[in-house]
Order: sequence, then structure tokens, then C-alpha cells
Amino acid sequence: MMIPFINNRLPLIIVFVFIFFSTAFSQDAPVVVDSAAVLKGEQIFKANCTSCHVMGDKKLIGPGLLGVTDRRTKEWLKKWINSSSDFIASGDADAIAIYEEYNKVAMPSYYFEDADYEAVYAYLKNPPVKVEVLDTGDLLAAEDEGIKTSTQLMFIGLFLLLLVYLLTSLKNKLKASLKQETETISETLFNQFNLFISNNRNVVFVVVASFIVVVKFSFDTLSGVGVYTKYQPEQPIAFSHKVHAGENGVDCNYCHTSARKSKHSGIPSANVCMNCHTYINEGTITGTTEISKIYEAVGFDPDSKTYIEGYEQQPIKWVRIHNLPDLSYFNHSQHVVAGKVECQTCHGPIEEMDVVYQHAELTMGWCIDCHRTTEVAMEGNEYYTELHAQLKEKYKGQKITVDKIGGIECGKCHY
Amino acid sequence: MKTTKKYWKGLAQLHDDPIVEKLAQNEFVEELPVDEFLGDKENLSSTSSSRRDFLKFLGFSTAAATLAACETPIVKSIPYLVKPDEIIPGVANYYASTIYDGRDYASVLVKTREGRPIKIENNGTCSNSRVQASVLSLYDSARLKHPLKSNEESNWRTVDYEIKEKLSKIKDGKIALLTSTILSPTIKQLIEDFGDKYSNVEHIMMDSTPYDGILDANLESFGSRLAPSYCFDKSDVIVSFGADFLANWMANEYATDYVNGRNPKNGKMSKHYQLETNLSLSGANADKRIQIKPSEQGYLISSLLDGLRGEKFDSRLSSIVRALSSSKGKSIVISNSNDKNIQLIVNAINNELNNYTNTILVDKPTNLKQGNTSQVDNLLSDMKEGKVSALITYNVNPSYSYNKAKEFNVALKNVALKISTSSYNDETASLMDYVCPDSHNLESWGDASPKHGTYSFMQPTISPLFDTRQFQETLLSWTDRSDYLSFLKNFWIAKGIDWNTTLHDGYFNLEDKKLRLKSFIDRSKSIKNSSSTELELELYETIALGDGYQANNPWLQELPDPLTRACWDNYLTISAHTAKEFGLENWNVSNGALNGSLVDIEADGISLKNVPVLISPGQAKSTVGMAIGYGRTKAGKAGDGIGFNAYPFTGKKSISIKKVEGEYEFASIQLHHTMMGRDIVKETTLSDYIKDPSSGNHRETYATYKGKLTADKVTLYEAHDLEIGHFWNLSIDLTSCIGCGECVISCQAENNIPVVGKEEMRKSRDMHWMRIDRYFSSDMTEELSAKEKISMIDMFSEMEEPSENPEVVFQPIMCMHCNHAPCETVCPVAATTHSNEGLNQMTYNRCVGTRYCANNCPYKVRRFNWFQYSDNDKFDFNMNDDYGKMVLNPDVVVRSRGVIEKCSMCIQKIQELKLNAKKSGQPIKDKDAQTVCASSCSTNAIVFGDSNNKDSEVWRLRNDERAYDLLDHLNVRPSVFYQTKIRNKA
Amino acid sequence: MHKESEIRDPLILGNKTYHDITRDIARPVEGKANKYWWILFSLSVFLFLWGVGCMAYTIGTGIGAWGLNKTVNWAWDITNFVWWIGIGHAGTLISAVLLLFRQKWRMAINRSAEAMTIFGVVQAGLFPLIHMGRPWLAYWVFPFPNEYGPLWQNFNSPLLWDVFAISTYLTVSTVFWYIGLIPDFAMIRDRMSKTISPMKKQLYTLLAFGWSGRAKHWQRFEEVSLVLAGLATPLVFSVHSIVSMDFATSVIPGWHTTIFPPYFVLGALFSGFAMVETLLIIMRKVVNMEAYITIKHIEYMNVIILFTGSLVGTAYITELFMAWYSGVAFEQYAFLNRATGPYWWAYAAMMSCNVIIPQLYWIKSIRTSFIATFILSIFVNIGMWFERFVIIVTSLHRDFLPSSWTMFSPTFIDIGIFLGTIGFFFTLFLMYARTFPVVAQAELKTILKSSGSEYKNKTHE
Amino acid sequence: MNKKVLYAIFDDEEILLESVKVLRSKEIEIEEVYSPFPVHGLDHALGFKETRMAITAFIYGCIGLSFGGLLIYYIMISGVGKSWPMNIGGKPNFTFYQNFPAFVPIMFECTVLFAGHLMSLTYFFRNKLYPGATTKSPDPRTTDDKFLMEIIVEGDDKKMRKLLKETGASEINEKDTDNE
Repeated sequence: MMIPFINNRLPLIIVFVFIFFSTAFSQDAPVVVDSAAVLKGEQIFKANCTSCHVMGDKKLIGPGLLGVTDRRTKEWLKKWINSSSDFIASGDADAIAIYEEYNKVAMPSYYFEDADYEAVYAYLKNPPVKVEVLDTGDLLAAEDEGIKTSTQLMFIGLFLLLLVYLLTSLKNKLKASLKQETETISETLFNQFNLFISNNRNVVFVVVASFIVVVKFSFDTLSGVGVYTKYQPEQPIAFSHKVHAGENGVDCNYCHTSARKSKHSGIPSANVCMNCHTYINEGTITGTTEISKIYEAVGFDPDSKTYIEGYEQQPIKWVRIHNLPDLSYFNHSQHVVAGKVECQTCHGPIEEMDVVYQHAELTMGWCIDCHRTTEVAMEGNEYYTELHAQLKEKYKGQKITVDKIGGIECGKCHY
Repeated sequence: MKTTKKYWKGLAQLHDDPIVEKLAQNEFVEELPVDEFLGDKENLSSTSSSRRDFLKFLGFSTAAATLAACETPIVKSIPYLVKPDEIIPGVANYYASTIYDGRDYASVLVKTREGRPIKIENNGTCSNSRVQASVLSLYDSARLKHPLKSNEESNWRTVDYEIKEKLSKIKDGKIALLTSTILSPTIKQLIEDFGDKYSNVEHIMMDSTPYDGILDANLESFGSRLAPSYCFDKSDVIVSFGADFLANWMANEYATDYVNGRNPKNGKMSKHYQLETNLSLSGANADKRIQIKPSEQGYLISSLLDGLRGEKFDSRLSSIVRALSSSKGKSIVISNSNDKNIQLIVNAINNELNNYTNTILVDKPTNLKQGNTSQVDNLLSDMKEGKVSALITYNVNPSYSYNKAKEFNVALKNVALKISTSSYNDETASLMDYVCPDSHNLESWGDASPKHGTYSFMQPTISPLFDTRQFQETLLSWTDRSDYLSFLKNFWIAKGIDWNTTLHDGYFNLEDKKLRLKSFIDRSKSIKNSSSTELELELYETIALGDGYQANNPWLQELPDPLTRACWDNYLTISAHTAKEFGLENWNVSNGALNGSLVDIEADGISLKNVPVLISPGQAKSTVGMAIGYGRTKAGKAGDGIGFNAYPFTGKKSISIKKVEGEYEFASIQLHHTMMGRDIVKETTLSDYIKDPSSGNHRETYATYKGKLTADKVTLYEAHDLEIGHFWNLSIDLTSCIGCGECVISCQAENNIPVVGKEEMRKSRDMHWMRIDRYFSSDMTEELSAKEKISMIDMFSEMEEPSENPEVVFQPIMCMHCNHAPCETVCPVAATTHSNEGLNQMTYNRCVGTRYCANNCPYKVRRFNWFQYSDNDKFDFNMNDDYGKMVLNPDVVVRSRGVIEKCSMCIQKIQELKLNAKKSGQPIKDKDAQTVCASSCSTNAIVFGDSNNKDSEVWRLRNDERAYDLLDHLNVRPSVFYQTKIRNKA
Repeated sequence: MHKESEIRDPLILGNKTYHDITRDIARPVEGKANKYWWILFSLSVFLFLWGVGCMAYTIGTGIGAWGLNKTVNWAWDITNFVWWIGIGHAGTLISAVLLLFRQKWRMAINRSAEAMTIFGVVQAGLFPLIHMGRPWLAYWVFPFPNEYGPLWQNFNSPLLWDVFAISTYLTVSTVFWYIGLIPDFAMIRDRMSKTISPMKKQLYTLLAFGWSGRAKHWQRFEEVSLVLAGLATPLVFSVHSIVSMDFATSVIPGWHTTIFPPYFVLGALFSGFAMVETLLIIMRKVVNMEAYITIKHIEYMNVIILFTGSLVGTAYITELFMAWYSGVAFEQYAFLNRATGPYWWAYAAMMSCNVIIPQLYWIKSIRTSFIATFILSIFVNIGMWFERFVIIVTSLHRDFLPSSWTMFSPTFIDIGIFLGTIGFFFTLFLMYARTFPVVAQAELKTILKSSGSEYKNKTHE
Repeated sequence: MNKKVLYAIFDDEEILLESVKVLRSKEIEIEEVYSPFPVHGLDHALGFKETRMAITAFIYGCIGLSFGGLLIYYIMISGVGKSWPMNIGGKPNFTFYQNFPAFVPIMFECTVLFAGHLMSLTYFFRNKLYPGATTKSPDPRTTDDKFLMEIIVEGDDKKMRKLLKETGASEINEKDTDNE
């Protein structure tokens, strides 16, 4: 009974480890100057820069910007950002060097307000800190789940068998001592069984009990039908959200553009991939194997960096993971823009998934529960001004959840 | 699906930005959304257009779930390789364009999703059900998918080559270009060019229903062969001799003006007299309707002229003469006669009344009818004599719609080179050597000038589905040119048009050079009364099919005629009186369906066998009416063999009918024609209305402890809170509704309403969410029975009989969205519930189909899916057709069998509206709130909006004295309400 | 041991002893079936299979297979449903109400009457199921936690009331029936010999629940039967009241009527007794129960039929009066249309079969003749079917807006399903008659001395 | 020590009843009586207590009633937890009492359902009746037409046999106790 004991404690231990490390890190993390500015900067960076730059050492289209502030002066950066082409023309050595290094592609010009520029700079200066332990911790936790259920049962089973063995042998010992003929375990069990069924009431009891069990079981399985949580199919291209969204910090919005405009989040078309992968021909995990699949699809020659004329293009057939039933209308923009919901709320820690899996149940109950509890993002939205006043009037004090504005009415999703 | 490869190209080129052009050459166009539903199953859902978006079969998903138990179904998602900029999957794009198929013209907005046109909205002008339905004709799989050479599949290169070869060889013979009325200046230009290139080209225009009478009359009166445009809104008295100007007469643009001239709020309405044979839509809306025989028309018109000139005239016209002479310059007199002499008298009358330049604009003529029958007849004789060596048809189907079709088909044999540009292999095309299929309006570029000085552009909203080519391109290639788009662009830019803005707006006005018109010359000769006793025939066009060009459009076939309420048929309309004479009858069989007797009809030599007879009130005695546009033989699976072809009878006045054995099965969805003395359509007269705006809108009151109250004030329990947030209401003005049925088709298109076919319609299993009830007045009334001491039983049985010349009312009925809905309370599984915005929500996927709600609905607006109407070979219409499915609205579920469905008040549009408002952080603007029935209503009879918003139109209407709830004594508190009907009669 | 007045006719004919009763009741179970039985059985099985076919077709293609339309959304389906439910009522009434009233004559017939009830309700239960557009989702009408949010039912809906009422009615009356059956099964069990028919012995041992007839058990037995009777009585009335509310709570003129509950309950008893008679008169021949199901029983029932029939007639008249008196145009037309409209013939059939024909029972000779009773009972059954048809179809086919007035005519599927249920019903009943003790012999024995002819004669001497 | 079990068999319930009374008056313990049908007054004669089946039924009924009420209240009215009150046809589901009339039928049915079934179960349980149970009756004829009285006699049984004969027992058997 040792292992179960540990099992039960495992999460705790992990938590301890976790806390320890994280605190440890945060201590020697650089002191933040103006956190507000950094945050703002981060937004601007995400919005404008992430398509070409990484907050790290890796090269995307442009160089990784980790510690760029040490390499370049503030002024230099400002010039470069405002208009790299002019800057190059002005004949700055470093500028030209970079221009050469990145096969003569000048960086597009960005005219920031000074404040914004400050912010970006602040962000560049104080890049975010990654706590590596974070994911490992979660991974452990995830495994832990598994151990609990399956193995515990196994141990209990073993224990029972052991018990049976001990008792029967004990019984035999006693019989032997009484000079009665002993019986094997199987015999004992058989006799016991006969004894048991000889009494009708037992049989009835067993029948009733098993009936209840069966009903319960079938009910659970049936209500599990069509629920594919943790569904994790293999994709035609081993695309890693961890690498793109997580490490390289590419904004979800960059590829899944329509998520903010449409009901569909939208799978990026190949030309979106090519925006970056025209230049990045090698991946961190899989090297060239996976990226070359995109080239096959669109007919691109990485060496000459040109599209092959008249190439029969092959579509990329992604396997869909989140399949909402046809009968329910779901709109991404509704949730992301109007509702200000984070992608992760439904899709889970997507930025940590190498292979994406279905995080949420996507059952109706799951939707409804969220609608029952989530507050409507009414502040500063003129559409709600009047409504909000009236609702505050109506539900004094209570928080205005989605269901209070009819968010759990059938017709809002089924038509 | 090779054909669909260039799918979005046409779209992208709209903005013709260089990148897209480049991409176009790169052929970045493999694997397009179209393939998903046309092609293999696994593609069935790409994110750009998910399975839900095309075939949302909720039934399946529930069933599938139980079957597919544990393993996840693999669903593939195929993104574009290069996504066109303007396409955001899941968001609709609107393009201003034009619909003109040679008959109906409308400037429209086309709603597209993932590059698929799915809905047509009006763009300021008046449209009709055929325009609304044309979006389905786009996806008609009966359209030609490639050029034909002697009915064999061919390709453009060979066809073009051979045709040019042969054309250029022609020396002395005539090259005849037989087309419908051409509105497009560029096409006219192209035809000229064509004429320059080839020797003796003759361009002849024909209209399926000829208007030579008017055109020739005006040629004599004004020295120019034109048809004036009428200002019905400016005229106080409208006298129409058989001209169904609200439906199909001339241009389909008069309804709006007509209704604008009849707004009781202004304290005055135009007085509308209709003297006609068949009960037409205009007649049904007229204030005074007089039944006349076609042969009488000429006499009556000339007698009217006499009357106006102060001579003695026919007594029937007295009130008309009085009205007209009292409103000179503010009246219109029109006639549907195709007889020049009669039209000359009409002109004389209008001149007498000094209507020209006031209500009738000769200098702003409409271009919609330019056909010239005499030329067509000449062509025929030339063909007979073999003078015609090449015949090219465009937008016409003479072998079907020409009254001398038989002779025409024979004469065709003498023509060496026969080319059709029809997009169907129709009656004419199938007799031709070459068919160069024209693309659908929605696939083509183009321009049109419906009226002198008014223009509109046509732009493609999808690239040709099939290997078709629009007529203009064809002409270009025959004159060794190509690229119509640039031709069009240059043509107009040369005229100083700002291409992009006008393309965006869709229409524009341009000061054309003034027409040279002679001042009016009176050539009228009076006509004596020559009324005969024999049976006379008057042909008419139905609201649904018009001249039958779109006969293969199941939506139109299933649209019930506003007056007879029958669909999938044409028939002989006859008055009850005359029917008795000939021993003809209609009767209901055990399941209520309507049957009728058969006749053979014959008019000098031409005859039709076994034509059904439908007794229709309002038909003049000893006359019969019959609709053209039916009896197509090569229209497609939906249109073939539906009804009888009446074209051969064009111009035939007197006919003879003979009853024959057998009976005919009609598909009529209204089996009962009178209001049975019930207070369903509340009515009053203008004079009473002016005295008391709430006249005719009597509400029953009930004694309560608070005194006498109307039903809606009486309740046992607290009401649910509908004050907060939106409260969607719909107002229907029975005075403005002319019953044209455009909203019905519009609703069908928006809400994926299935077509169920004649058999089901006959069983009263129509699926339309919106219907337009038509009631005739009856001679028997409760007052009369009280006066004459008639027993209740007799009274009711007599009430069932409509009058000989009844007053007609139209009442659009859809789900009333009752706030105390009887249907909701009885559903055991709460599949239909009420929203806090006053909508009665039907949740298809919760419905188990007990139909209790449908029973308990006082308005009978709930529709049950008796069968699986989609993907079912028994219902082989657009929902059982890979192309037809493309018209489905992605935002609305396709209902499975066994569930109830009903009007949702376009909840998908409401949701979209609110979402956009939330996203943009703006309050909703009243004009943005629209249901499709409201937005498509040409007469603006239907108004939708949020009546919690005090400055909304619908709020004003809700509190109007004319507003009333249908069956208010039930106190079901409908969200849909009506405005009393007001007639302008003494 | 309470005596009974001499003038009462005996309820058990022939000089029967307790053992005779035992033997007679056990005979059908032990012996072979006679040819009547086989004829009837094969006929009803054939009908049943036919019906199954039609149901399968309906579920396969859709409700469109029936003659319904947008206006008349219910017709034969619900007509049959109400008809069967109605038939079901007599059984419980006989076994429960008559028990409370200590009517001895019920004992000979209550077993079969209740069997009829249960089989009738089974048929009735079929219709709400198959009339659904999507019967495979029928389980949605039961409230249970689910992953849809969860979704619950609408407790305002009379249809949901039906669900509860009918399931309660079916199960409770089944239990009531079975508790009564146990001692009789025990009797059969004890007659069976292990050696000759071991299988049967096994079976009846199982069915008898190990009954041994202890004094204490009998005491409980009597109390339980009494309480169950007490529960079943209001249940019977509630069930058909609720069924009637399907119509009464709606807004359709002709449905929206407050007298429906009592009117339906009476109608139910009326039709129920008729069906009991039909069955018993067949059964006493088929399984030779002449001695126990006497003309006296039949006469008693005929009196009830006469009574209820007249009451039903009163209800019809009341309806018409109320319609006229209400002054509501829609109401007036609805009833005028019923009587004089396109479905006048159905109304006429209803009136004649339910109101006029039962009046014949005033005549003793008819009241006490098996043949006459049999024929009349059939008429009543037909009449009551038409009553439901009239109420449902004529009210629906012409409601508020004349524009949507239609008619209804059944398809062969409609008819097939109806016949199918009749077949199913008789199949069940005939099987019951061969395997169950068709008369509650234990109870019967208690009245042998008071109402047995032989004993009565004794007392005469 | 010898303990005999006597089975006195009677042909008629009235005789049985008489004999029971006699025996009881002589304070003779009657072990059990088996009869083919309920014999009136036997329970009194044997001095049984009133059975409490009815009371259980009442209690179950109350449970059923409250179950139905609570179920409906929770689903239609309460709005707490997983419940889902909706606006259905504008019915006043604000408070239970406003919507009460619509709930009566189902609450009633629940009452009957619970009372009926649970009482029957109790009945089976108390009588130890269940499918497959075997009869305790020493003589199969007791379900046909014989009435059996079971008496345990200590010591000499002559007197008892005599007495039974006098009171009208048609035959008297003895449970053979060899296999004990």
C-alpha cells in the first residue's frame, strides 16, 4: 500500500517543487522598470513584430530580439524601426550588414508614437521570463491522473487475491489440525459458490445489484457518446503550436485571422505559412522534413526561393479536432471580440501543445455552465449602455452573467 | 470538378488588384470550397466552408452520435491555398448587381458566402418573386455545362472556329439575330460591331408577351416607337383596362409607386378602377373592379373617350368618367390591349386628360419592351423562303413562346446555320446546330438601361460554374476580340463614369441626349360595341412563372398563385356561372384536395386536350383565362410537363370548350376562400378612416372587476419581463400588401425551406414559413341572414361561396411569435420556448415531433417535416442536387424529418445584427434591423424592428390606430401585428 | 361468514366444491386449447404482424405515410390512443371500485377485466410513441440528468402529464393484478407434478413467488388489495381526466372545453365495460368458463353501460348547448360543423352507437341475452372510437383561419396500424387466457358458500 | 427430547375456524395456518395484530408527493444549480404557487406511483415473496381445498390428536423428524 500513498501525495509534491523553482527564478529575474510600459510594449510587439521576430535568439525572417538592447543603442533601433531602408541608404555599417545578412530584405517601416516606441523599447529591454518547470510540472500532473485510476484498481485486485490465498491456506491448516481432508483453493471457491447460490435470496440480491450496476454503467457510457475530450489526431504536417505560439510567441490572431471577424477561427491558408517560411526553411524540432511539406503543397523551391511555374498544387488536408455538432451555431468572433474570452479558455494551454488535442468537452452542458457563470463584458461597450443600466436596476447587486441576457435560450445557438 | 477551378477568380478580379491577377496566372486555384460539396465526402467540411455550412442535417448528427458511439469521426479541413482577400470564411459579402433575363429587370444586392451567391436583396428598386428566385436558377443543374454542336458535347475553340468560318462564308443570305429586348448599351454596341463584320446582319427583338400595340400607337402619336413610363404615385385616378401593372404588365416596377400613392396617412389615396376579364393582382387590389369581356374593351375605351368629351357613353363608366374629368393631369389610363387602334384611343384619353408630362412620361420611356412582332413575322416568312442563312437566338425561346412556334420550327429547317446562346438546351436550342451557352446573370459582367437615362451594372458574384460563356464574350470572340470586362470598362469610362463607385452602388443616372419627339397627334378612331355571346379567352402571366423562362425553378413552381392559391399547374380559370353552363365543376376529395373536370379547348385550328378547369371568382362571365409559361417540354426535371402551353393561343379571342371525361388533381393550398364572417382582415374605407383613424379596428372588450377591458389587458398572472433589451416586432400593413408573394420566395431562399412537390402540396403539406392568405368576399353576411331570418346552417354553407365579382384581401401570415404562445406550453420536451426578446424559438434538434404545437397553433403556421426532404430521391428538387445545395444558407439548419419548423423571424439575421453591434460597440440602428420578408417587400408593407426602441418605425406602427392583433380574443399577445386594410371606396 | 339474501341469483352455477373451482380454473392452463382458440389466435397474430409492418414503414419513411396534413396533425393515432386508454379503464374500475363497494360479482370477472386493462394500455402506449416524428428520441420525455446542460421537460405540457399518468397507471395496475395472481399461481404450481411437466412446474414456481397461504400473509394480502384499490380508484379517474386535458387545455374550439374530464372518464368506463363484455363472452366459450361468467354478470355490466351511455349522451347535448350559449362564433361554428359539416356521418355514427343503441338495454330480454349483448357491445366500441375521431378531427380540420381549413382521410398505413393493435391486443389476451388463471379462484372460493347455486339451494330447503 | 410437529388438515373453513377458537381457548399455541383463500375472522381467532401495510402506503405517498413537488420546483422554478427555468408560453414560473395548477397532475401521479409500488415491495419483502422462492406449505393441497393447522407438541401427542379429531380435522399427519 506504499505506492497509492505516494500517488495521493504526488500533486502536492509537484506543487512544492513548482513553487520553489518559480520563486527561485523570479528572485533573480531583472527588476521591472515600468510594468505598464512593458505590457503595452508587449501588445505592440505582438501586433507588429512577431511575424518576423522572436523574443529569443532564433532567426525568423528577422533576427531574434532577445538582448537586442545590449547590442544596439536606443537611437539606432529607433532609426531602423522608423525606416530601415532610409537608414541603410544613410550608409550605417551595421544596418547594411544586417541588410546583407538577411538576403537584402529591408524591414518594413513602422512609425510609432514616442510613447509607443518607449514602450516597445521597455519591452525589448525587459523580455518576459520563461519558467521551464511550469510545463514539466503539468506533464507530471497529467501522468499522475493516469496512475491513480488504473493502477490503484490493479493493486486492490492483487490484494484481494492475496487475501483469498491466505485465508484458504489458513482454513486448510486448521482442517489439517482437525484431521479433516483439506481442499484446494479452487475446490473451496467452488463449494463456497454453491453454498452461495443455494440460497435464492443471494441470487436475487446479486441479480438486482448487477442490474443497477449495468444501468449506471450504460447511462454513463451513453452520456459520454459524442464527447471526444483529449482527441488528438495526427496531422498531415506535424505543426507545433508550442514552437510557434509558445516559444516564438506568434500571436494566435496572426494565423487564425478570421477568429476575430467570423464564426470560423479559420485554418491559415498556405500563403500565410509562406509569409515566414519563405525564409525559415528549417524547423526547431523536425528540421526540414515538415516545412518541406508546405513547399510541396504550394510548389516552392526553397533554394531559389521562388514559386515553381505551373505547379499542380496539392491542398493540405488538416484533420479537424474540434467538431461541434451541425445543429449548434457557434461564432468565434462573438466570444473573442464581443465576449473578450481568451482562446485558452476553451482550447486549453494551446501554446504548450506540440500536437493539439481537444481540451474541452464541447458538450452543451459545458457551454451552458460557462454561460451561467461568465459575466458579460459590458463595460465601455455602447451597445450595452442602456441595457446595462436596466439590468443593474433589475438584478440589484448580482453580477450580470450571460444567461441573464438570454445566453441560455435555445434560439441563441440553435437555428 | 475542373470547371470550378477558376472559382474565386471572377470575385477577386472585381477589385482587380495586381496581386490577384498575378495569382490568377499562377493558378493558385486547386481545391476550392465548391469541391467540398460537389466532390468526395471527406472534403465535406473545410474551415472555409464547414459541413454545417452546407448541409446542416441535425437529424444525422443526433443519429450519428448514437451510432458512431465511441470512435471519433475523422473530419478533414481544407483551407484555401491562397485565400482571396475579400473572402473571410463565415462572413457574407454583398455585391451590387443587376438581374435581367430578357423579361424581369431589377437592380439587386447579391449576398455571397465563401464566394457563393445565396440570396438576392433589392437595391432600391422594385423586384419580384422571379428575381428573388433567380439565385436558384444559377445552381440549376439542367443548365448546359458546355457548348453543344448538333446536340453533342463540344468545346469553345471548335465551336467558335466553325461558326466564324460559316458566318464569314455567308454572302447574300441574311444573318438574323433574334433576341429578347436588349437593355445593355454595350450589347447593342457589340451587335453593331457584329453587323459591321458580317454581311447583312439583321437584329430583331421579340417579347414573349408582345407590346406592339402600345409601341406602335406611340410611334404614331409621338413619332417614336416607345413605351412611356408611368408615375402611379402622382396620379389620383388610375383606370386600367386589363393591364395587370402590379404584376407583369410592362415593367415590374410600378407596385412601389402605386402603394406610395395610396398611403392613408396622407389623407388621400389614389382611386383605382380595374376593368378586366381575369381576376388579376391589380384587379384584386382595385377599389372598383368591373368585369368585361376582352372584346368589349375597345368599345368601352372609346366610349370613355366620348364620355370625357362630353358625349354619351356606356353607363358602366359613369363613375370613372366623373372621377377622371375631376382630376385632369393627375390620372392614368392604361390598357393591356395589343391592338394599336385601342392604344391610340388610350393615348387620346390620356392626352385629353393632359396626363402626358404629368403622370405619363414619354420623354423618359422604359426600355423594357422593345419587341417587334411584325419583324418577327417577317423573319418567319423569310425563313420559309430560305432567305435566312444564319439564325442566332439570344434570351428567346421562339419554338416555345412564339405563337407561330410550329411554323417556326418547320421553317428552321431552311436555315443553314442555326445558333442558340441559351443557357439551357431548351425547345429552341435543341433544334439548333450550335448552342453557345450563356452564363447566368450572377456569373456575368454587364450593364443595363431599364429606363431612359437610368443605368445599372451587372457584376459576377461567382465564376461560371460550368463551361459557359456570356453572350457578350461570344459576340466579341466572333468579332475576333476578347475580354468583355475591359470592353465594358472602357465603354463607360469613356462616358466619364467613375467605374469603382458606380460598380459599388450598382446603378447610376446619366443625362442621355433628349429624344426627338413630335407633339401629340390624335389618330384615334372610335370603336363600336361588338361584344359577342361566345366564349372568349384571355391569356395572362402568373406571378410565379411569368413567361416560363424560369420554369425549371422549383421555388417558383411551388409558389402558390396569389389568387387561385394553386401551384405546379396552369389551368382554365372560369366563373362559377359559366362553369355551370358547361356542366363543369370543382370538388374536394376525401382528404380535402381539390379536383376539377377536364375540357378540350379549340380556337381556329389550335387545340389543347384535357385541360383542367378551375372555378375562380371574379372571372367575367362566358370568358376563360389561361396562364402562359407552362407546358414546357425541355426545361428540366422540375419544369417539364407541368401544365399546358398556352402560347399558341396568343391573339386568339374567342374559343370553344368541350367537357371531356376524367378529372384533374390540383395542388391548391387554400381550400376555403371566404372569411366566414370572421373578423380576420379588419377593413374600412378611406372616408371613414379620415373621420376616425381607428374605424374598422373594433376590439372586443370583456367585463372584468376593473370594468370592460380589451383581451390584451386581461390576464390571470404576472407577465414576463420584455421591457428590458430588445423586443422584436413585425408590422404588416394590409393596405400596402398587394399579395405579390415576393416575400414568400425571399423567405424560402433565406431559411432553406424545402420544396415538397405537387403531390405533397396537394395534401396541404406546404412547407412555406410564410404564406399569403387570400379571402374573397361572400354575398352572404351575418347581417343579411339576420335580416332575412336565414338559419345558421344555411348561412354558413352560403358563406362558403365567394361572390361572382368579389372584393379580395391578402393577408401575409407567418409565425406570430405570440408572447403567450399556445404552442409553447404544450410541448412536452420544451423544444419551443420564448426568448427575452419576444421571439418564439423553435429548437429543431430538441423536437421529438409530437405535433401538439402545430395542433394548438391558432394560426396554423407550424410546419412538420413529414419526410426527409433533403437528399431524398423522392423529393428530387434543389436539396437533392449537388448544385442546388449550394444555395443553402449556411447560417440556417436544414431540418431533418420528424421535426416541426416555422418562421424564426430570421433569428440568424437578428443575431448577426446584434453581434456586429456588440463588436463595433455601437447601438443598433433601426434601419439595419431587417427580416428578409421586410427587406424584400417592394411595397414596404412589412416593417420589422425593436419596439422597445421608442424611435423605431415599428414602435410607431405598434401604437398606430390601425394596428391590431389577429384573433386578439385569444389573448396570445402576438409580436406580429397588422394594420387595417383601407379601401378608397364610397 | 356473512350470508346473502336468497332472492339474489347465484353467481356460481352448478354444484361446485372448492376443488371443482380449482379444477375448472386450472383446466385451460393444463389442458389443450380448443379450436376456437386456435382460430382466433392465428387471426390476431396475423393482424398483429400486419400492424408491425405498417409501424416499421412509418418509422422508416416518416409520419408522412399517414393521412395527416398541416392542419390536422393528429387523427387516427391519437384517436386510437384515447380509445385504447378508455378501454383500459373498466378493468381497474371493476377490480378497484367494485372491490371498495364489496360487489361480489366482480370476483369472477375482475382478473380478465384487469388483464384487458393492461393489454389495452399497452396498445394505447404504442401510439404516443409511434406518432412522434422521431420516436428514437422518445426517452427525452423522462426527466433525467443529461449532458445537455442539462435539458429538462416542460411540466406545463399535458403530454408530459400523460407520460406520468399512463406509466403510473400501467405499472400500478400491473402490480395490483399480479398481487392478486400470486395465490392462484401458487395453486397451479401445486397442481403441477415435477415429473410430468417439470418446465411448467419451474415456471409457475417462479411466478408464484413462493406463496404458501399463511394466515398472516392472507391478512396482509387483503389489506394490500384494499389499499391498492383505494389508490387505483382515483388513479383511474385521474388518467382519463389528464388524457382529456390534452384537448381541454388547448385553444382549439371544440377542444377547449371544461366538461371534458368527467365526460371522458364516463366515456372510458362506457367503452371499457363494452370491451369487457366482448371479451368475456368470447372467453367463457373459448376456455369454458360458463359456470363462472354467468348472465348475471353480463346483466350487471349492461346496467352500468346503460347508465354511463346515457350520461355520455347528456355530455354531448351539454356541449352543443354550451357552444350555442357561449355566443362565441368560433365555438358555435365548431359544433355546428361537427354535426352538419363534412364529417356529419362520423357524428351520426357516434350519436347512434353511444346514445341511442344502449337505450335498448332498458329491455330485460336484451339485457339478459348473450348474443344481443355481444352485438351491442361491439356497437358501443365502434361508437366510442368515432367519438374520439369526431372530437379530434372535426375540431382540427376547421379551426380559426378558414385559409388553413382542410380535411383528413386515412391511408392504408393508418388503418393497418389500428388493426395491428387490435391484433396485438387479442394475441396477448388469448395467450393470457391459456396460461393464467383467468378467474381469481382464491377470491371466488370465499363467495362460493354465499353465492354458489348449490349452497343457495341448500338454504332453500 | 422429543418435539412433534402435527399437521391437522380440515376440509372446511368454518370447521377450521371453530377448532382454532377451541384450541386458543385451551391456550394451545398454533404454529401456523395455511389456507387456499383468506378465511374471514381467522386473523382475529389467531390473535394477529392489525397489519401496518396501510400506514406504510401513506408514508410512501407523502414521499412521492414531496418528490414530485420538489422535482418540478427545482426544474421549472428554482433557477439554482443545474435547473433551467424558461419562459414557456409566458407561464408565470416566478413562484411555485403561481404555476401550481399545472403541476397538480404530475404531483398526484408521483404520489400514487410511490405509494403503490413501494407498498407492494414492502408487502413482498415482509412476506418473503420473490421470484423463485419455494413454498413453506407442508402440504400442496392447501392451495386447493384443504386447510392446514400446524401445531408443535411436546411430549405425548395423543391428547392433541384426539382434540383435533374432535374439533373436526379430517386427517392428522406428523412431520417425520428422521433426518434430524
